Amino acid sequence: MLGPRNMVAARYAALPAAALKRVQVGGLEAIYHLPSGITHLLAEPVPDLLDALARLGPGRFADAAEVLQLIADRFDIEGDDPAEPHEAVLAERLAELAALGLIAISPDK
Amino acid sequence: MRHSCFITVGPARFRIGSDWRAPIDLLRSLYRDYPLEQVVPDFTVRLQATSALRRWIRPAVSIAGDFTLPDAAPLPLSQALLAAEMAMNLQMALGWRRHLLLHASAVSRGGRAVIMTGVSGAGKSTLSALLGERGWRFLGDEFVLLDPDSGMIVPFPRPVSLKNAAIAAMEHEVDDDDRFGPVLRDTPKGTIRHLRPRTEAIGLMTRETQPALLLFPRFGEPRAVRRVDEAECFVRLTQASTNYVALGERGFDALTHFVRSIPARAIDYTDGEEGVEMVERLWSEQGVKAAA
Amino acid sequence: MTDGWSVARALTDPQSAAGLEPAGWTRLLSAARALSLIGTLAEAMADNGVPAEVERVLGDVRRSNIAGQRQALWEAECAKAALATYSGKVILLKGTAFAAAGYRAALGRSIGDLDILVDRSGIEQVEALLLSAGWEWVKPDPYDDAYYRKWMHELPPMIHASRDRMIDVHHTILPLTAKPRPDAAALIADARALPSGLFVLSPADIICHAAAHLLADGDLSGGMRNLWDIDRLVRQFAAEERDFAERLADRARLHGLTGAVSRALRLSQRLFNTPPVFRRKPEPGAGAEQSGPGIRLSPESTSAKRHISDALFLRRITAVDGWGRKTRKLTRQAFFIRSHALRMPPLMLARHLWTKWRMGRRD
Amino acid sequence: MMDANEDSHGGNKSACSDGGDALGKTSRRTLLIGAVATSAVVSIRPALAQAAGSVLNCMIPVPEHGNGKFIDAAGKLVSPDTPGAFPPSPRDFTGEEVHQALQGRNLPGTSREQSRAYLNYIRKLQNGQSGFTCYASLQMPRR
Repeated sequence: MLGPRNMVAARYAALPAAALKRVQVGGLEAIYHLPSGITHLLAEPVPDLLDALARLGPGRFADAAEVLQLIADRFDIEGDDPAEPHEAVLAERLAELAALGLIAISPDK
Repeated sequence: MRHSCFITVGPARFRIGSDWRAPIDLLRSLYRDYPLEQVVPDFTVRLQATSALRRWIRPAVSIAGDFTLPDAAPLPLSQALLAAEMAMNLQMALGWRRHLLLHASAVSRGGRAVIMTGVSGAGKSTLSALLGERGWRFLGDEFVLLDPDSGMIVPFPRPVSLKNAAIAAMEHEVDDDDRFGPVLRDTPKGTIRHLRPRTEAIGLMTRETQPALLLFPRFGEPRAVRRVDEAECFVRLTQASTNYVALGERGFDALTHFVRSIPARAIDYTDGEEGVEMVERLWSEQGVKAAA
Repeated sequence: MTDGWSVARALTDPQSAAGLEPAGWTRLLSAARALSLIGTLAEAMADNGVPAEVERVLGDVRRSNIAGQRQALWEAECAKAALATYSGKVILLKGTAFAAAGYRAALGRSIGDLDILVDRSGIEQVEALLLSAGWEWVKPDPYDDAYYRKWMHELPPMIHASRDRMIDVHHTILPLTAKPRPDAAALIADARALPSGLFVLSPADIICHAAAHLLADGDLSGGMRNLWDIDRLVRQFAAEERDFAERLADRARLHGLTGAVSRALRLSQRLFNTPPVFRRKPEPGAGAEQSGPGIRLSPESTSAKRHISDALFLRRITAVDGWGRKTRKLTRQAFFIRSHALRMPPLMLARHLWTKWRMGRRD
Repeated sequence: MMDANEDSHGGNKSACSDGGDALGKTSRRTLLIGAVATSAVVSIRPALAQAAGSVLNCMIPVPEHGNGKFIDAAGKLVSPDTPGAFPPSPRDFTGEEVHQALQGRNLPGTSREQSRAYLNYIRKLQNGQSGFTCYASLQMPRR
């Protein structure tokens, strides 16, 4: 994966709304990414992360800690492994989305 | 090419050329109820000798056309009908863009369709053929076409390709011997025999129907019914579609709408009779739900 | 076996197809498909009235064109992201380059694998970066690596594990076994930056590459499509680039491709009426160099012999019949099948996710 | 009668993730974020397995165009008088046969050494040569 996992606090932003088409199918969300023509299926918490960045607005970048803040305002957060800090888990989710081109990653490091 | 014919199945028009006369005669006979007049075809299929020598000595048919698979194995001339069927399938699978193409069978009643999909050997083809003899309209045993604009099912009722045990079952079911093609033995898929759909089904092949129920049948398993979640349907159908990705946004819209709008069940059944009965039962239950 | 010519005519003069009977259209469509020019034909006919049943076919083709180009450009984006830490130029080649640069040659052109050119000194790093970004060897035991590395102008092909798209990484534009030795360093030095940060070859080098690909690299496979590329590119470059003819002559000489370029231009002129770039022979009584936009190139090769061998090339290139039969198999066209058989991981993964999600819900 | 195992799951539109605040529940929704090592995205890939399956077996000729050449132990095409070289195979091999040979079985109708030489030839196939696609499809990882 191209995840910038070793860099300090990569920053991410939503794509312009027109780049994605999102539809709930059953318990997952199907998302059509127009620039690539690729369909992805997203499980929790990914749709909510996309929502959080979208609310922030396209082009406004946030790192994992800030995204955590944004979603913590609306949800109780629970990870699979209590030993893993939420921020680290979210950083992983965000890196995965950026690698697929589903969110933008800030060019300045 | 030396010999040729045109065949229209549902919305798809084929031109078939052959180095030999026999395959064209067989096709004309098998497809006698379909439109056979000359058109500008959607696809060209070629049944050609693998080499000049092979036209005469141990003749072997290579499967070619607008779309080909590299390194595809040729078939002996005695299996030319199968070669033609595979070549036509291949054109559809790789080249069709007007509809979302699902590897599935379908039948309809009262203008509403049951779509049955599953891996090869799951029984979807035989089940559709059986239902087609028992008061349902046969819409197709191999490909189901979903119109992205209207959400309707477009029939593709090519002759059913019966394999092995299904041949005897359908010979028992269908009295009219004239509806069967020649028996093709020792093909790479075993023994194959084609069954022409009932003339009414072919006559109605341009009439679209509303999808109403999606089934994932599995033959030879103890009877069971399972609800299938929309997400699972979605993924399974993307994998049962050879042109989902190629259709881009239209494919996405069509398929998400499809899985969200109709109920889906996985059914396991031990034999054809049980399969038919389970489809009938699920159908009537759906009917009740729709009326309520 | 001359239906290639009817395709050429339909492309250069779409109106000429207006009078075709259904049988004529059928032959034309099949021949164009076999020559990998159906997409181009569909675009050429887009503004012409064609019979409805022809429009059904061409409309589908245009839709496929759009999807194909989007996919190709996205693949280039992905390679760019994967190679972000590579400091050298990443140069797009062939169809992806035309599309990314917005050249008219891209219109309707089918694009296969992603081809990129990098400096030979960086090839290990590029390889490592691609492998770590999800590409893998098409043949997982690339034990014939040595062969590739020693004799080929590219790495063994790689395919992206989840997108199923192939990438060919070149360090020059002809196999090292070929006679001409293009100056790879010059190709790279002259490459033009695109706004995305990726590069394309300079216009003159693009023509050199297309000509090399056509004539010095194998057996004219895809010849007609290649010549159509050259026709479109030459028309555009001649109109938009300063001193294009001189640049092209210089670069062709530099790369040892003067013969290939001259021939490619002659062939495309015969097939597609490409305006001449090079003057054939000096105008009697005029200083050839000063007399017009064209320049002189190897005048001694003007001969009946050349004429005959051009005719042989053309016969080979246009050798397709109205059933789409030609001598060479379309191995590449359907190549994308290769890896999909028997792979169905998304379903398994999705089931896994779904089960996990539901278990979470029920807690 | 039906749905015995999943009746609890309710109607066709199951309880989807947007339920929480819209219904004005008192407790907030819990968002499950997974673990570092897991993935929450599946990408849909082109599925052509059915198409490939519908043309049965692919074939690999050994060699492509013989021109009378033999095949040496390393899989190279050599002249027929080369010591230890094998004649061209009289028939093409199917993908399945090659697949099995790669796992240790001999190619049908060949000796152990001959099979090995043929396999070495097949491994050397380049993109564009006949049989390459067939070979490559056998090699693709099946994860």
